Formats: sequence, structure tokens, C-alpha cells
Amino acid sequence: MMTARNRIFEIRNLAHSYNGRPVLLVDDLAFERGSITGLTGPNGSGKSTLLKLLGFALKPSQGEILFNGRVQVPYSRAVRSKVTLLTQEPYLLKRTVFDNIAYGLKIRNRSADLASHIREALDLVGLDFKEFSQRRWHELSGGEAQRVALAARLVLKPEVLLLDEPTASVDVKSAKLIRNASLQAKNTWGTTLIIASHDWHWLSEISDRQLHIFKGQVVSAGMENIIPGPWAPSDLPGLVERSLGNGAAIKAVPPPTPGMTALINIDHIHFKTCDTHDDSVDENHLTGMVTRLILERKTGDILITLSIHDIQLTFKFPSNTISNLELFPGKTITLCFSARHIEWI
Amino acid sequence: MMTARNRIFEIRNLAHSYNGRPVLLVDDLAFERGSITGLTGPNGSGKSTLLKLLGFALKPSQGEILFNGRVQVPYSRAVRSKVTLLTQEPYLLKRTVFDNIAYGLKIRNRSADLASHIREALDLVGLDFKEFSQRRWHELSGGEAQRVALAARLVLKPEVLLLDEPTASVDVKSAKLIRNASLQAKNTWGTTLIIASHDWHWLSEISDRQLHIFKGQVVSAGMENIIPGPWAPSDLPGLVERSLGNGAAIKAVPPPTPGMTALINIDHIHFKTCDTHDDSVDENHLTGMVTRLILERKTGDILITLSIHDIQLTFKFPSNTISNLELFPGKTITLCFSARHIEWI
Amino acid sequence: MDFLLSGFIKAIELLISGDSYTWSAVAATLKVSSISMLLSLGAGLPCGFILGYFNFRGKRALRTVLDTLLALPTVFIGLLVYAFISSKGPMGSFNLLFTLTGIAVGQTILAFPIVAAITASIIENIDPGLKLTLISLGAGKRNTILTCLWEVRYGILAAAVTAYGRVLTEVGISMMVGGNIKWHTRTMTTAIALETGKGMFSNGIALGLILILIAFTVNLSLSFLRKK
Amino acid sequence: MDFLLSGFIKAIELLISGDSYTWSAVAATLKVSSISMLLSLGAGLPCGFILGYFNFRGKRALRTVLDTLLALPTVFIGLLVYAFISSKGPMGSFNLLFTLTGIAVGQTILAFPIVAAITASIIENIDPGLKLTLISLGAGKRNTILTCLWEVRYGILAAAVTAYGRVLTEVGISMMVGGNIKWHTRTMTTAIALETGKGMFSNGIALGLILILIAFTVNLSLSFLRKK
Amino acid sequence: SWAGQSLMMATTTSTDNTGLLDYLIPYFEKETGIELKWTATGTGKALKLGERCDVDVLLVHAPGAEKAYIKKGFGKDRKEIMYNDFVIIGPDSDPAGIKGKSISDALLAVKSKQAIFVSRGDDSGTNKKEKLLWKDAGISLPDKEKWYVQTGQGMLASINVCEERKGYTMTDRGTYIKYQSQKGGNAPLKVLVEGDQILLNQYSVLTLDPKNCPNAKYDLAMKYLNWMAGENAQNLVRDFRLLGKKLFIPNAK
Ligand SMILES: Nc1ncnc2c1ncn2[C@@H]1O[C@H](COP(=O)(O)OP(=O)(O)OP(=O)(O)O)[C@@H](O)[C@H]1O
Ligand SMILES: Nc1ncnc2c1ncn2[C@@H]1O[C@H](COP(=O)(O)OP(=O)(O)OP(=O)(O)O)[C@@H](O)[C@H]1O
Ligand SMILES: [Mg+2]
Ligand SMILES: [Mg+2]
Repeated sequence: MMTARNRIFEIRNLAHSYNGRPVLLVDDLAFERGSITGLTGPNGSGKSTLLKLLGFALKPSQGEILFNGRVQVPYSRAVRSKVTLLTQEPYLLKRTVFDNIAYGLKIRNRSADLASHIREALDLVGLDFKEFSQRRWHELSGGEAQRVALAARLVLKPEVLLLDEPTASVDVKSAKLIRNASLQAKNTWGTTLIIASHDWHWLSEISDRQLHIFKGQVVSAGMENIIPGPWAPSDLPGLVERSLGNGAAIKAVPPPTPGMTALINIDHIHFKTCDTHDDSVDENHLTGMVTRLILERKTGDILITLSIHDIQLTFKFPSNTISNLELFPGKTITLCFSARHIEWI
Repeated sequence: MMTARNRIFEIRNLAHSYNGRPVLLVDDLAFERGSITGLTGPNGSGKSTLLKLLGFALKPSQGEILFNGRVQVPYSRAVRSKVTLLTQEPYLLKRTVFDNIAYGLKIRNRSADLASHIREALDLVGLDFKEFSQRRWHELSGGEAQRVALAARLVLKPEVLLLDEPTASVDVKSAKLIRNASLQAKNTWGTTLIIASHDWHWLSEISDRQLHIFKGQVVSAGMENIIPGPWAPSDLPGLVERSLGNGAAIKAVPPPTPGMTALINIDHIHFKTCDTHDDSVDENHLTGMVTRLILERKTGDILITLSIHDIQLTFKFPSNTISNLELFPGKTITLCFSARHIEWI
Repeated sequence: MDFLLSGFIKAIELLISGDSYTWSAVAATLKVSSISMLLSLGAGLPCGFILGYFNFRGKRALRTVLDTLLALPTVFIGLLVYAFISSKGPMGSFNLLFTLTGIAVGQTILAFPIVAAITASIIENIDPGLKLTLISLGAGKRNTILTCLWEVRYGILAAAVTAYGRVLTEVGISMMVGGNIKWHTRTMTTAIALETGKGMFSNGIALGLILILIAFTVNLSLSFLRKK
Repeated sequence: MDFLLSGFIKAIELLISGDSYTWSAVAATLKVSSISMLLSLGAGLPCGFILGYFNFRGKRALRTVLDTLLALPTVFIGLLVYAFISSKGPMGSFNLLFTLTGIAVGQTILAFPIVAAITASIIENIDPGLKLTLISLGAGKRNTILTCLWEVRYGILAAAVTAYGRVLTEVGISMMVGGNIKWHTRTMTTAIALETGKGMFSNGIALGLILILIAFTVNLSLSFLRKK
Repeated sequence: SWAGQSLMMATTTSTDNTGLLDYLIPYFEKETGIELKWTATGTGKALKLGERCDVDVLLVHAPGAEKAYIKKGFGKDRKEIMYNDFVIIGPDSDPAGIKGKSISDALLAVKSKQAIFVSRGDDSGTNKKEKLLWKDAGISLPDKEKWYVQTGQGMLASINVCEERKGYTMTDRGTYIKYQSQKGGNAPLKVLVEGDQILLNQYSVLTLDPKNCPNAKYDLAMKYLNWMAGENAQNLVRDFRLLGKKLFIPNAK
């Protein structure tokens, strides 16, 4: 349980709009000190907006954010040197890599041993001190710049580190380094991390909790599949369905109000393959081809991605059940779950 | 075979340096008209540089690039409206989304039916015309901006489309849309595409050919694993080895000159699991845990990622052999291949 | 201090009464500053663009020269133009001396370096992404110039407004080339100089306030171009 | 035309002979322009920063006012300053009339809007990424100002150089407040005005050339600050 | 006892532009030890500076205005020091045919021929004199006439306008001599009317009334006034030559 004391952030009735267009609505959300939270969600769902708000780099249109139990606002002293944000498009100051990383240290008057701190930070993101420290801001490739920006944040050893897509345009090896650096920050300095990313696998391997944002709302804690519409009334009474084109369809109980989005939360449901033919009306039978099998290291569970006509769904199976299924990519299987397991948001 | 006629690009003795530091060296490379080429490689390997050179947006320090059989240079008429580059950090003009996408059409005097073309382009990248066309350049999320920039390129229906990490910071659904748009461009307009990306799976599903760039050199056509050093002399005569920490090691024949990089080209080798114990001195026995199984749709092959101590290697198996192996993520297997199969570059 | 207040009152009187002497100077000022602004923007924007956009040998030297031209004293420019257009000068036959056109020529020389220098340093700082984007979208030379200038329009506006302020307030050229001829080439600034020389300080203040009002009106009507 | 050539020759003679009259004017010009540049940069940069960085009610109105101040005629500023520092003025006891300090005060008023207005429009156009980055790295107010100004240093340089050109070439303030007193408050520009008034056009040209040479030297020594 | 003190004077541009002060003042400084600084401006502004007590003493040439100045309580002592004269100049061809005429006839001729006449129009001593001449000739000031060009500038600039426009103008002799010499003795404009008593150009030193300006250095100003009226200075003025020509005739009484 999250106690009041170990809540580093608390959000209350937060709403943010740009030019009157609401983009984020979070009634109540807390972040635990020393945890790593993953933020996922489609483009424009509000991840960056949330991170900017948490970084006190943006004033919310409404509501408040508590940091360490107190309401804080942009530029307030209590957050300034404690919360650090890596923005989605990293901006480097017009100076050398060295000076970019040194900047945050210098304004904190932590100029002792500058070079060794910077060397360490560059190491964390896999850049060679000798090769890169004297490069100027524009003499870097896209991924290198991204990593320098991250190093400039890591070097501060902040209480909170907000990372907005730290691995976009970063190579696989560096993505792994960034994962390690994040874990190290958490374990060594007790840093709280909140990381937005589209790399779902990368994120799931590192985060203690995942939040999915959808159209400005925090949907759930966990991993889920959004089933895009259109949904139409089903022949079956009291149900709606999403046609899959090949004659099959996904069935669901109708949404409370029209226009809502359907999702399947994979943490809430137990999936099974349809060995016995269950003919209850509201049971979904989805036949599709396995395209991926991926080990979720932390839990040991296996994530199975199923391609069904034009949509892809990912489900989670405990690893002990998987070996019996004799699954391999390319195999066609049928999954069964109740129409009532589809949630509406 | 690529004949002279269907070579849209030919590179001859190309070398590029920034401030005297060489970053790209391509002796001889051609691109086929109407093909999709994937560019992979670690950060700073020279992908963006190559794309800028091919887009005639940068003058090479040395060497020449032929377009449709003729040497061309930046701003020359023959390439200006035919080759279009989406840069890694997309820049939007300070105007509305509509005007951003219209810009290229207008300077080509193709102003007829502007709105419908723009609607079409926005559709291709999954953005709603009504919601987005009148937004101003800064009123977009990172992924939305990326997709608008892509739409501004797609709308031109160019002969060549160079995409530098089009899916970085783009959500999964949009990544799929972009894949479809690329394929459509190729199939409908005969566009030649060259796409740099770190999303290896995404790329492998779309490209006809893959080039890997490493330290400025085009390493090979195909997919490979780079095995990071350090390499040390082995106890076995005439071999070097890379310790894996758990007592095991990868063996290889020594590099022609020291300091080279080792790689395993998965297209060149047939892998097998070590059923029989092959004791020849130069045979590698690598035991690791399967972490991913991914279907390569185009070929039907299966890509298996093996985690061996601190490195990850990916291998390719024909799908017909895989069902016999009873693989699942989490299973530990041993692979065998000759030390001579490790190449040095 | 007293003459400040009486100057203020006089300014209002002049405006209300529609004093024809004042209006003749206002008209001359507006005419001449409009022409010189059009000319200096027409020449200064492309030159500034070229200096800021391209890298070529001698560019830094050219920039230093341009910066130096910012320090051309107006009397000096006046003398220079006078030398050319006086009846003994090479362009004497054009009869430009003691005309508003002659003043406009001199003011163009005055405003050109301001427009060009500020434009150059703004263009110099444009995002390299813009350059790449334009070339990758197939823009030719003309479109590259126009689009780049439009991208930095707020900066260009600042350059133009600064140059306009300079042109509006200069005395040396108007005096030397225009001759400060009453009802003809007397502009607001030469009128102010004259009144001040006569010791009519409050008249000077009044005319100065009217000139500032002109500038304010122009800037107000430009402010819709400003970033919101 | 002939006086242009003879002016050029005379300029060289004056420089070589080290004419003490010329040097006194050069010294006065350098002294007064340095002080006014320091003061106007000191005040103009922070003000420009605030106007460009923050969004607040009335900001656009303030920008319009600032742009209008760009069109303050020098004679007008001269009169204004004179009103305050003349012996009957509220600050008469400071004895600033007919001193270089008095001129510097007026020139500061002249240069301030230039520095502030150009700085504001440069700051206004900084990448929003910079703002976010600074706040996310924990910069306080002082560091935010300093870093932002440093990020746009090439633009600030252009603002400073433009303002310097203005200060170096103004006559109205120096004349009104300084009184053009030989050996004391005679600056290069009032000297040029005097020579021209005497009809010694070639002397005017010679002094003008020397003034331009001063500007060139200053700009040359600043050009190491330029973007390469 | 005066040594080290300094006196601030406002004067008209003509005394400065002819170089008279540069010639004369070093003698004053050497004899009295007083440093004299001067600012050369239009007569109107010079009087204004005195009125506002920003200077200590005046050297001007507008007798009418000077007397009124004293009456208003701004000036105290007025000492006539020297004079030169005004002349009417015009092109050699003399289209209005004024050469040798009396002043009034000359101006009437200019008016009836609508010949270009350049006026300084700046309310300076010279301009005041010129306006007086029109009045004497019974002509109301032709302010808006096309042929009456008001430059609002100094004398030399006005002569240059006159030359460009091939017109007539009234100038002080000193400036004309300078102009002549600049043209290398081949000036297109020639003296056409001169010698009338009314054309005299009287220069005076004016001290400021200590009642109005208690801080003005009245005693130093008196010292200067007396020095200028003194024999030594009067002789120096008499000997002063501009380009070889005598310019001022001392007449201190
Ligand atoms: N400055 C802005 N002005 C107006 N609207 C904005 C602005 N920034 C973002 N938006 C809009 O707000 C919504 C949320 O944007 P946000 O950047 O938070 O999304 P995101 O989840 O980070 O998306 P992405 O995955 O593309 O980075 C989007 O609809 C976007 O268009
Ligand atoms: N403008 C520049 N000036 C100097 N060096 C540069 C410049 N741009 C790139 N480099 C260097 O050139 C090399 C190649 O850069 P390039 O941008 O082509 O890499 P990339 O393969 O696209 O990398 P990434 O995956 O990070 O985008 C890198 O070492 C980089 O540091
Ligand atoms: Mg975002
Ligand atoms: Mg790149």
C-alpha cells in the first residue's frame, strides 16, 4: 500500500487545457517515492502534458499537484532542484557537451570534481568522454543528442526524474544502458522515475507500475489493449460487436454512453485457449495468428501477440502454462473470454 | 539483379566528414527503383548523414551520387522536386498543419484540389482532417508533429522518399499506418523508399533489403548481431574469445587488424541447436534463454532472441523447423555455430 | 520643465487646429519615410538573407563592414548624397537636390544597413532544420528566401521598426539634402531642429510629440503582426 | 564630388598628424558612447528579456510603446534631458549641462529602446524547448535570464551593434545637452555638423571617415564574438 | 584672482564660424586667467539659454531683441562691441536687375519679377534683419510665395541653396567671404546691394540680470564685457582677418 508518507506526488482534480481544448483530466493519482512508473498511451493522449505538469514546468489550468505533501507551483524553490524533466524533444544549450552536462551542476553550485561527474554521466548513456565531451551541441547525431540530454539529467541525481520518451531514436544497446541507468538511479539514489514511452516492452521491463493514458484520462494501472471501433449493434440481444472482416467479430456489452472506447485489460482477465466449445452467447472466440512471444523478465510471464485480421491484441500468460500450449510464432490459436471483460472508458 | 536502368541511386567513392572527422565511407552502393531499403545501425553510425546525402541536402566531402544515371548536386533541378527527405527531427513551418502540408504542393504549382489532397495525406498518417488541419504548428504533441511532417512528404507523391526514423515517438497504431502508407507509395506510385529506423522489427516487415551501417561503413546487406568486445586471446591456439562472464565464451578467429568489430550475419549462417555434441575446437556452444520469438511476416521465418549473460543475439530459423524445437520464451537452449562464422569489420 | 508642459499643450492645439505648417511637415515626413522604408526593405531583406543564410569566404568581413555602416553619421550620408546630386555633381541633371526624393535616397542608405544587419543575424540563427526542410520539400531560391523570411517574421518586424525609427528621427540627411525648405522639404525633425535653434523649446517639444504620435500610430497598426 | 576626395586625404592627414583637436573629439565620442552603451545594455537587456520571455496582460501594448520609443527624435531627447538638468530644472544642482555625463544620459535614453526592443523580439522567438530545459534543470530567475541571453548571443550582438551605431552617430543630444564646446563636449558628430555648417565639407567628410574608422575598429574587435 | 575660474558663454554661429572667437579668446584667457567656454547656436536659442541661466554671458547680434530682453529682466548690461554689415547677393546675371538699387527698390524688384529669394527663416539675428528690410520696403512677408524659399538653416547652407536655385539672399559679409573663398574667387553669387546704413550688423555682449540668475557669474561676465570693450580687444578685432579680408569693425564706446 502507498501510505501518505511515501507519496512523492499527489494529483488532485487536475485538468489541463490548451486554448480551451481540454487535454488532460486526472482526478486523483499518486506516485510512490522510489518507484518507477511507466506511462503509455497513443500520440496526443497527454503523456508529455502530464510529465510537464509533474515537472512543474507548466501551470495546470485547474487543480493542484502536491510534491512531498505540499502544493507546489512552477519555479517554487521546493521543487526546482529536486524534480528534473527530460523533454520529448531534447534541447541542448548552445555550448559543448561538457558544458551542457555541467550546467545543472553549476547552477546548484556543485562544481567540485566536475569532469569526473560528467565522465560518469556520459558512461551511463554509453558515450565516450574523450570523444564527445568537447563536441559542440550541433555536432551530434539524433540519438547522441538524446543521450547527452539524458546524461545532463542523470548527473544531477535528482529526487524525481521524469523522462519523456528517453529511448526514441536511441539504439538498442543504448536503450539497455538507459534502462540500467534508470534502475541504478532508483536503487542507488532512491530516485522516483516516471517514464513515458511507446516502447512497451522496454517500459514493462523497467517499471513497477504502468499507467495508460487515453484521451487525457488515466485509464488503469496495467497493460491493456484498445480495440478500435466501429462498434455496431450485434444480432445477439444486448450486445454490440466489432466486425473483424473475416466473418468473425468481437462481442461486448454496450458502452454506458455512445462514443466510448473499448479495451481489454490483460491484468484483469484470465485467458484460456478454447479447448472445449463453450457456447454461451456472450463468450468471445477469437482466432488469430501468434506473431510474437515475449518474456516479461520481471514477472516471468509471457506476452503473446495475436494478429486477428486488422487488429493486434496482446495477452499475458503465466510461463508455467505456456509450455503446454506448444506455441510458436506463426501458429493459429483460438482464445476465449467473456464479452463482459471488455471495459468501456 | 539490379540492372543499370533500374538503379535510381548510385553512390561512387562517397566519403563525408564533419570538420575533418570522417563519418561515412561508401565505395559503391546502388538502390533499385521502386524498392524499399531499410537502414539500421547504432547511434552515430551515419544513417542520417547518408540520407541527407541521398536527399541532396548535403554536399559530400568527396565522391559522387548519381540519380537516374546522372551525377547530381544539392539544388539541382533534376532532383529538387523528385527526392524528398523526412529529417530525423521534423521541423514544421510556423503555420497551420494545413499550410505545412500544402507548402510542397504550392511550390510545385499543384494547388488544385488542395484540401482533398491534404485530407488524404492526413488520413495516411491517421490524423483527422477536421481536428488537425487548422491547428498551428506548436499545438501538436510530439508524435502528432512527426506524423504531420510525414504527411507533408507523402502528399508530394515523390519519386524517392527518404525517411529518417519515421516511427520514433509514434504510437503503435500509427507505426502500422506508416508502414501501410510506405507500401502504398511503393505499390501505387512506384516510389523508392529508403528508411532509417531503430525499430528493427518494424523495418524488417516493410523493407525489401536491409543495410546495416556501422561506424560509417555499410556493413552488409542483411541482419546481423554485433558482438561487443573485449576480445582476448583464447587458450585455444589461433582463436580469440569474448568471455560471457558465466565461464562460457564466444570463440572467433582473430581479426585481420586489431580493433575491428565482430559480427554474426544471420543471413549467412545456418544455426542449429546442439543436439549432438560436436567437439571440434572451433565450434561455439552458446547456452542462453529465449526471450522473444517473432514472426517475420514477409519470409515466414522466425526471429529468436537469445539472452546470453550480458549480450543478446538474434537468429533466424525457417518456420518449418521451429515447431519441432518446442520453443517458448523462458526456455533455455544451446546453439552451435563455427568460430569461423564470426566476421570482422 | 515648464516648456515640457507648454509643449504638450501646444501639441494638442496644433493637432486640433490642423495647423497647415505642421501638416505640411507631417506629410513630408510620411512621404519620405515611406519611400525610404520600401527601398531599404526591398534591398536590405535579400542582402541580409544572403549574408545570414550562406557560408562563403569573406562573409565575416562583409558582416563587419555592414556593422560599420550602421555607424554612418547622417550628416556624412547627407554630404555624400549632396556630392552626387548637387548641380555640379554627376547626377545633378536629375534635380534631386532639395527634394523629398533626394532625402529618401539618403534615408535609404541610412536604413539599409539596419535592415540588412539585423536580418542577417536573425537568418543566421534559424533552425538548421528549416534549411533541411525547405531543400527537402523542393523549394527553389525564391521560395527559400520568402519562406525563411516569413518564418522569422517577428524578428524582421523588429528590424523594420528599428529602421523606421531611425529614418523618422534623422535630421542630418533631411537638412543637408532637403534643405529644410519651408512648405517643401521641411520634415518634422528639421522643423524641430529649427524651433529648438530659435529657442522655441516648447514648439520643439510639441512637434516632437506629434512625431512620436505618428510613430505610435504606425506601430499600433503594425502590432496586429505581432506574436500573440 | 571633389570634396569627397579631399576629405579622404584630409582624414589621413589628421590621423597621421595626430591633430589634437580631432583627438579630443574622438576621446569625447568614445567616452560618452561607452558609458551610454554600458547603461543601455544594463537596462535594456533585462527589460527586453522580460518583455520577450513572459506573457502578461498589457505586454503587447508595452511592446508597441517600446517600438514607438524607437522613434524618439534626438533633439527631442536632448530637450527632455535639458529640461531636467538645466539650472532651472529639477536636477540643475548636479551641473550636468554641457558635460559628457549629460550627453551619456541622453544617449542612454536613445539606445535603451533599441536594445530592449530587439532583445525582446529575439527572446520571444527562442525555442520553447529552451524554456522547458532551463526550468527542468532547475535554473532560477537570474540563471534563466543569463542563459537565455547567452543562447541568443549573436542576436544580442546585433542589437548592441545597432544601438552603438545609433549612439555614435547622433547629433541632436550632443548638441543640445553637450553644447558642442570645443575641447570639452565637442564630439565627432557635433564637430562634423560644425564643419559642415561652416561649409568645410571636406573637413566634415574627413571627420566622418574617422568616425567610421572608429566604428570599424570596434566592430572588428567584436567580430570574434560572431558565429563562425 | 580670477585664475582657474571659468565662464560659460552662448553666442551665435557667425562669431564661431568665422573663427573670431578662436582667435580672440586665447588672449582673454591669457590676460585674465579665466577660462571661457562657449556654445555656438542660433540667436534665439542663445538668448533662451541665458534666460534659463544655463550660461553666464551672451555675445549676440539682434539689437531689437536684446533691448527687449533687458526690459524683461533677463539681461542687465549690454555693450556694443563691433559690427560688420549685411549684403544682398545674387547671380551675376541678375535677372531681377537689382544691382546698385536701394534696398527697398531691390526687394520690390525681386518681388515683382518673382525671382527666387532665399531666406534663413530661422529667426536668427540675420533673419530678423531681413524681415525688417521687407517691412521697411512696405512688403508683407511673402511667407507662402513659391519664390520665397525659407531654409531654416545656417547662413552658409542658405547661400548654397541660393546658388543651387540661382536666387538672391541677404547674408552677413563674413559668411559671404568664406563662401567666396570656397569657390576659389569664382563665386556664382556676387554682392549686388551693399552699403546702406540699415545693413549694419551690430554685435553686443550681454550680461545676465543677477535677479533672474543669481548663480550666473555676473562678476566674471562683467570682466569679459569690459575686456571686449577694452582697447586691447578692440584692436584685436580690428586686426582680425578672414581670408585676408577685414571682417569686423570695433565700435565699443
Ligand atoms: N502547446 C500546445 N498547444 C495546444 N495543444 C497542444 C499543445 N501541446 C500539446 N497539445 C495537444 O494536447 C494533447 C496532448 O499532448 P501531449 O503532448 O501531452 O501528448 P503525448 O501523449 O505526449 O503525445 P505523443 O505520444 O505524441 O508525445 C494533444 O492532443 C496535442 O495535440
Ligand atoms: N553537424 C555535425 N557536425 C559534426 N559531426 C556531426 C554532425 N552531424 C552528425 N555528426 C557526427 O557524425 C556521425 C554520424 O551522424 P549521423 O547523424 O549520420 O548518425 P546516425 O546514424 O543518424 O545516428 P542516430 O541513430 O543517432 O540518428 C556521428 O558521429 C555524429 O556525431
Ligand atoms: Mg509526448
Ligand atoms: Mg540519425
